[in-house]
Amino acid sequence: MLFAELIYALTGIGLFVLGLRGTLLRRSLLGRILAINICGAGVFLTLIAIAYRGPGLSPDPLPHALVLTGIVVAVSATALALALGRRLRESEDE
Amino acid sequence: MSDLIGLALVLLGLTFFVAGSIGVLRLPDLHSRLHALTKADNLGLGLLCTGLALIDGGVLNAVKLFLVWLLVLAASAAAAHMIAQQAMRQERK
Amino acid sequence: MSSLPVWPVLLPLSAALLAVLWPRRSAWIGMSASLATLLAVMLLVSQLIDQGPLTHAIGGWQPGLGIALRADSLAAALLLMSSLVALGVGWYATGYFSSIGRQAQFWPLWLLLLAALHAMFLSADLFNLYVTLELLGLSAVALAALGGGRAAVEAALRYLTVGLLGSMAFLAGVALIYARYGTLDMLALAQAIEPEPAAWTALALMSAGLLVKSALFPLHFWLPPAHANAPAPVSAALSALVVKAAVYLMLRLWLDLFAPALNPAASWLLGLLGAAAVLWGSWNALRAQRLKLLAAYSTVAQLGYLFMFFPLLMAQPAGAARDAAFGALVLMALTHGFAKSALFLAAGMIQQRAGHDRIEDLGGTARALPVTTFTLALAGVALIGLPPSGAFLAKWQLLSSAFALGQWLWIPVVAIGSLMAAAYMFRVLGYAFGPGDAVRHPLADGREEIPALLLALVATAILGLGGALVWELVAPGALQLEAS
Amino acid sequence: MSTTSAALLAGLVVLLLTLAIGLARAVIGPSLQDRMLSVQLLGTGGVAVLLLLAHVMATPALIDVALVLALLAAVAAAALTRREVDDV
Amino acid sequence: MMATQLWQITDLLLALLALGLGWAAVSSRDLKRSVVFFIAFGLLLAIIWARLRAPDLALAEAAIGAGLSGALLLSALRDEGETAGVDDIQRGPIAALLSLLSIGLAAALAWVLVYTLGIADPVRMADEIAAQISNSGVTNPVTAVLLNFRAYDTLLELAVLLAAVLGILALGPARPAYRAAGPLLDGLIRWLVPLLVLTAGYLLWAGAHAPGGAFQAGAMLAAAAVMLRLGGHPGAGLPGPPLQRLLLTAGIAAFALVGIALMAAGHALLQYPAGWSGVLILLIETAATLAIATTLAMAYIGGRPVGWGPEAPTTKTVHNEERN
Repeated sequence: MLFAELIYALTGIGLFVLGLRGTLLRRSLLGRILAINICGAGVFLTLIAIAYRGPGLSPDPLPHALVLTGIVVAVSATALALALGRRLRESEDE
Repeated sequence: MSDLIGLALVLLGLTFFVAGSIGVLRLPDLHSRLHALTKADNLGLGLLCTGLALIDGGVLNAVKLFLVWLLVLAASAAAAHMIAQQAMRQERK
Repeated sequence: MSSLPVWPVLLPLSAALLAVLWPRRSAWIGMSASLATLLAVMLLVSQLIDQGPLTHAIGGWQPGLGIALRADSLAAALLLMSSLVALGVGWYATGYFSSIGRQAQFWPLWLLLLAALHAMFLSADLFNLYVTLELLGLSAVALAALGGGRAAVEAALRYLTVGLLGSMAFLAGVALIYARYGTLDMLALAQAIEPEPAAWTALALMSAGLLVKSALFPLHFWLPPAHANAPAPVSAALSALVVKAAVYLMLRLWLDLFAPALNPAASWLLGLLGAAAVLWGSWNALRAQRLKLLAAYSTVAQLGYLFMFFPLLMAQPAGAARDAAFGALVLMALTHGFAKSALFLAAGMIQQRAGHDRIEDLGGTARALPVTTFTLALAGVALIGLPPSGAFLAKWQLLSSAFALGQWLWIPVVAIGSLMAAAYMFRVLGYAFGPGDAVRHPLADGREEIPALLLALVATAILGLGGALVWELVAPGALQLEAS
Repeated sequence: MSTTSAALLAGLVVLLLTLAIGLARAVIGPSLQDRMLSVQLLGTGGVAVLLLLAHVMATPALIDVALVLALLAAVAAAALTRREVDDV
Repeated sequence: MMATQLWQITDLLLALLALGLGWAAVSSRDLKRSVVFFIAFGLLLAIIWARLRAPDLALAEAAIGAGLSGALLLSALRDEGETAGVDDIQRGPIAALLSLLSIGLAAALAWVLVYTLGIADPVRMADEIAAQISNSGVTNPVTAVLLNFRAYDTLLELAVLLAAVLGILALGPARPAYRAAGPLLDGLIRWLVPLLVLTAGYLLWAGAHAPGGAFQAGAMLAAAAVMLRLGGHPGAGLPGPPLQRLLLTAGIAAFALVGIALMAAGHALLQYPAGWSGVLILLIETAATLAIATTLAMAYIGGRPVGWGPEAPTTKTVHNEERN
């Protein structure tokens, strides 16, 4: 097991759990969205860490592709959530 | 030889980054902090790019490095201007 | 290799594009696509009956490197349900949304949701399942928000955040599986998974995510507001189809993919939560003030029954007895799918005509909307589990399996749950048949009532009388990832 | 690894430490603009980090990443400070 | 030896910074701070992807984090107003319990992962992909996975984008436009936007053999749109609504048309014939780039542009309409 693989995979787990906790504890929508994104980033980081095979070998490209897909999905969800939040605020003003 | 000069330039650039960071942290008000940041970082990045171009030796990469520096120069000037302007607006209010 | 598994996904997906491009024709495009999808599914089912499970390796690549679609009998049964319900809901929606602009908002999202559902039923790749989960979640949220009011948007937001957390947990499980076994192909994984920490943890993470999405008690809190405040056709789809998708994945994971790595006792937790969901959901349905809220809580309860099957299924070895219980589970899910969509569509009809859906003020509905009230009654028959509905057969099988295995606990739960369902349905019908003039806007066109009626008839009569066919379709080919 | 690369890697460590120090301004604030300063610093510093990594890891593609970061260095500041039509 | 230790220090520093920024972004009581930390976190993540030899991801993260999502979050923050979100974290015994549970969960997951990595074969799909890459039509392995081996994922991912933007469009009209830019910003935009478009084209083309591809290119184009809108161009440089509809659907349409055409010719879905892979992939990627850019730009605009199509009644009247 490589040092870098281990360190970043564990960091990914830390971020995943931090994000999970944040999503449950945040009061505002924006705060919750940030937390979910951190949570996702944690999973992504773990995936990319296990794809890393040291300086001599090229990394496993499959997780790279998965994470790229995941990033797109995360951005879409974030944009939709923020738009819903804006709509909610407007309906409060009405 | 060019490696050595390049390395020296990179290290010099890094000291500017250190100075910029300390400036951002220690200076008393937003305007002086802005000033420290843009000046130090732009100079630092310029030196670093020049140093790396010397070490690398390739022309294409040198052009790219120069372009990166120019872009950061322009962007940080604009950013600093916009941030300062907004701060002034809020002070007036 | 069969090309049939491709079409139930590709048809609605392409139609969604056309509906975006020609917004004025969206309803027409959507209905044609729904019909075509149903046809494709029927072709697929007939080929499946002839040849057994169908696979399609996309791109021609070996599964693992590429992604395979796979249609087995469980997937086929659910595809059949969703394309039929979709047809009914779509038909109803053409009358429900009054302006072209609203139609143009509804149809592309609805078709994307359908594509996502079908893609999920057909997928044989764990990461691909994650993508379909997200597509399903986002299109469902967007549809739920079409209600437009404050309550609808708020519920949609909660639905979104909860759903995203669920997906993240699922994805974390997928990552762990890939880290251990180096593949995402479910057929290969079914061979490779062993009882070890990676498998258990991945299953726990994925199940946690799916339980949130399937709204199993006590993670159901987001469901009633989201389902009760969406436009009626959307509520019908959410309750009948979307939550089922997560249950479907739970089935795949527990009974299929991870079965070799599991201790059957673990499934008792699911069964107990299911029992609690039956009681809690029924109790809240009984207390609900609004018809759509009642329907939403009834969904919480009905999902509970599905989870009560897990300990029964996992306690027995493969064979005729287990196939019988499994067929009952599928029949239960199908019956609920049809009955609940009918109930929501009927509720939407009443809400449109009466201007509200407060249960206590529904007096006179039976006189003004006899067909819709009849639909409510039929849906009630299926939800209670009276003969001749499919749910009656399913509950009967559930009880006899529980007897046979000595799992006595489920028996009183089924009895109490059915009684409570009878109570909440009769409460609605009691008010509807009572005096009053709730319905102030009579129907211009009686045909609007037909789709809900047809869906209710499928749940009560066809699935009841044709229950044997469901068993025949599902039993032999089901749960055989490990076998094939 | 050559001595030059090792020296650049050491420089990278120093740079990361520097950026970490600069991030303290994001903690202290007090104004939102102050906090954005440290993001701006991280943007420029990030460009420098990527350039160093490109050399140390012998991956010229990372220069492209630095280029992208440099191109977008003004977006956040603009999004922060620009006023909408109906703002006062 | 020296270098190994330096790398370890670098990795530790990056990991600690990531955890620190992540912690700050989710745990800061002040929402403004959280957003700033999150943007910084995105920048750091791009560096970490670079360090882990994932330049495709570094490009994507830099393009999306520094461009679109930063701008999106900052305008959401603006909507929150001056005072909102100052005390944004729940406290008390339940929060404490949750924190304890989180620590337990993190420890358990960490143990399982370390154990699993100890016994797992680290090759996974790497060798199989390397063996088949010459048949994929491209030489960048990530592009080969995204556009060939697992193209179906990418097709559905485009559908996710479409669903999100359709949901946003259904919610209401666009956000208010920005005021016209002053001379400095205007000057910047004048040369920055063409450069962004140029870079997008370069990334799209390079994706076949080097880091880059449709998503990175699309995100750069979207960033150009964001810049234009911030500079006071309300339409963000997008074409008129009929063309917008076409662009939104272009990516999926290219996939579907190619896929169906190939099936008609007797292939599997998206089974490119030998020799055609490269061309077809570039075709699909070009359409996908345009679709991704349009989708992201419209998501940033945040609602229906003027003249979007058959107008739905506003939500207030919808309420009455569907209830009468």
